[in-house]
Amino acid sequence: MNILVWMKANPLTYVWIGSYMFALIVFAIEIVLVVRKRKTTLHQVRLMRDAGDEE
Amino acid sequence: MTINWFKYASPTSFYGLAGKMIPWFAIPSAILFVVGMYMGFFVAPVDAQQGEFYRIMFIHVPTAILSMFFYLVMAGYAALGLIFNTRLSAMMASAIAPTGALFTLISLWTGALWGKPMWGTWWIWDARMTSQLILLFLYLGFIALHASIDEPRRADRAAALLAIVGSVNVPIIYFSVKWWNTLHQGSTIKFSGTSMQITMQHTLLTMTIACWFYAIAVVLSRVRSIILERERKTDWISELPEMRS
Amino acid sequence: MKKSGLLDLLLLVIRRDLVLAMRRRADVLTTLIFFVMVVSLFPMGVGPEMDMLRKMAAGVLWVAALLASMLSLGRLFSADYLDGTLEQMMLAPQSLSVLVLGKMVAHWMSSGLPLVLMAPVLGLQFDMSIKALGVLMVTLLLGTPVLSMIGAIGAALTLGLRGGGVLLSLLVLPLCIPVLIFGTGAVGAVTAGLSFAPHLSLLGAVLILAVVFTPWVTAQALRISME
Amino acid sequence: MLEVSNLACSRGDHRLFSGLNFQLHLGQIMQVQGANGSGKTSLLRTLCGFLMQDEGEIAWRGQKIRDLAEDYHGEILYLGHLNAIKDELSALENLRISAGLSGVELEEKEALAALRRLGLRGREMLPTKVLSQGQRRRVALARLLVSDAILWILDEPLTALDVGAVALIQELIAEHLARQGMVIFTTHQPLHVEAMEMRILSLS
Repeated sequence: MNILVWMKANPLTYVWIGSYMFALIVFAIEIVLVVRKRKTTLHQVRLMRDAGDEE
Repeated sequence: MTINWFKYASPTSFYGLAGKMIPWFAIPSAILFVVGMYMGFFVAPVDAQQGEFYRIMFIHVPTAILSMFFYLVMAGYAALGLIFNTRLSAMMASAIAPTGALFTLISLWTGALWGKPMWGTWWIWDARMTSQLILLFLYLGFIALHASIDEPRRADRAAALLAIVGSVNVPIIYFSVKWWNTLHQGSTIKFSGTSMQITMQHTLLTMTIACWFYAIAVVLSRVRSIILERERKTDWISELPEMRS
Repeated sequence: MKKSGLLDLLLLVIRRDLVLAMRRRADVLTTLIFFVMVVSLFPMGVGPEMDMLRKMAAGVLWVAALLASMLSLGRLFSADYLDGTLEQMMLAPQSLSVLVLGKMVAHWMSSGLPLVLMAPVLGLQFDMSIKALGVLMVTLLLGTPVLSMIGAIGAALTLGLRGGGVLLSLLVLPLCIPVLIFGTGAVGAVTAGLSFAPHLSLLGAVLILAVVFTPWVTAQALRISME
Repeated sequence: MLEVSNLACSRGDHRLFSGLNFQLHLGQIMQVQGANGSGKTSLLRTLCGFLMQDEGEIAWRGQKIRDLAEDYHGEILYLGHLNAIKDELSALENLRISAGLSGVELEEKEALAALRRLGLRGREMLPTKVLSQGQRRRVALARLLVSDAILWILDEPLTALDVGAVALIQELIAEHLARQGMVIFTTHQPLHVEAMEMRILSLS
């Protein structure tokens, strides 16, 4: 199994890519999602407010 | 004499406070991450038994601890929301859930990564890993229930009740899984020498705090969006600077 | 017209639900048939070697019992919610938890109990020893009420939601895992010749915990859902 | 007896009504009027304790209904849009069970008398799914005869009823008021009770 062979050969890169990089990517995705959610919510609320005048 | 800390329990004032607090958590979290990772890779010594692979621990253990901790914090906010009927705590609970679920996911993934060099298989039915998996199901259950109820008030209260029932069950599940697991196979992760080496503990601590601050920053910004969404009918929204842009 | 007490109300609700279950015998049978079908599917998937099946028997039967009771939980409150009887129950002068307990017992008797009675027949399919079958029945007897009770919480929370059935299982299954572990553990212990007493006592403990807490939690969930 | 002070209710985030104040005493009847969607049903459901009000208090004999909970429930009877009867059960079984649920042990004799008074003679034993909509509504209304609740909360009791049944319901309400009962109801058809001053509560 070449994964096992490669892993034993350079453990640091394995550890780096496998866990740290993965965690950072997940954090990055979460940050992007939260920022986008904020933008869409602001946009929606603005739409609601403009449309909401007739209430 | 009303206790003034209730002042921040109202969404309007909490919105501003949360806005100011986010950078105070985001920047230290970034710094601590860099320091933690540097220490994790270069400062912490090579473990006699596991060689370099044990460094995965510096991500796996903090996320595992925090995922469990966030579930209890979420259940706490949920209980507050149910008892005191404060909308803000219910919003906090639904803001924490996605971050908690992601932390569980990261801890499961890094746990599998760690399993491969140790036992040659990606997934082992170890007590902690199985409990993490069940914790992920509990998180997903909370999010799914909250998402499938249209009316926000009922969604908050129903999901809150589920979180409380879930948090009561977490210890029972944890005990029964550990009990079930020791029947099949002894405990797994062992460290050479008596306790962890000092620098390892420092790294672990920095990484945990880094992840914690990161989570607080993300949860605060998510709760701000939820407040905006829920309070769109109220008038204080229109004075907000970002509304005019 | 004499005032009816708490116990009379409990018995009334149980009798009512059982009469209803008998009038719609199809629902009871579908749960049972589903249980039998799921159990019989496994040998086809896993292959007919008897020693493999004997080892898996307890797990298969327990998981099938879990799924079968999830299936029948959907109609625990939804029928009463749709025709308005649930509203009247919430306006009963007795505490709602007692009524909910009555419904749970009735649901268990119409869905859990048949599973327990059917288990030995299916156990023979997996060539389980008589002792193992006996212990399996006892664990199912202790475990299926807990499934109905925890399931009732999920049924109350997902009342009137469109994706109700699947969502209910997603909420409830993680909470039933301890019961599954203790149930299958007991049968595993007896086949390995060890004592199964600790497993049963733990199962009993979980059952008592469920009897004490779930009615009240379900009543709260109903109040939340009925708003 | 029933005291509502500064009551405000909303559905979702839409405010239905606010600042509602009224009192209802023994022997009085009140009709809740308002356009569709003005919150009539929500008001009645709030009086039953199903809905949480945003502001204001509802007091029964001077105590908040939230604190009274089950004792309060023992003294009210709510009739909503739904008939609250099971289709698989017969009219008799339905009546005895709903009476039992409201805390009253009912003999068969009394149940049959109630059903017959509502014009269901000969149909007491049939499963209600075979009955017509009007007959099913009569089975639901039979509860009024056997209940000893003081406060009746009726949400459009006259729907799907023929002229004979409407007269009968008015008669029942009159008897209830004579026994110092109280009634609060909404209706789309005219409902008048002889020699009784009809109080009107309008939800603007």
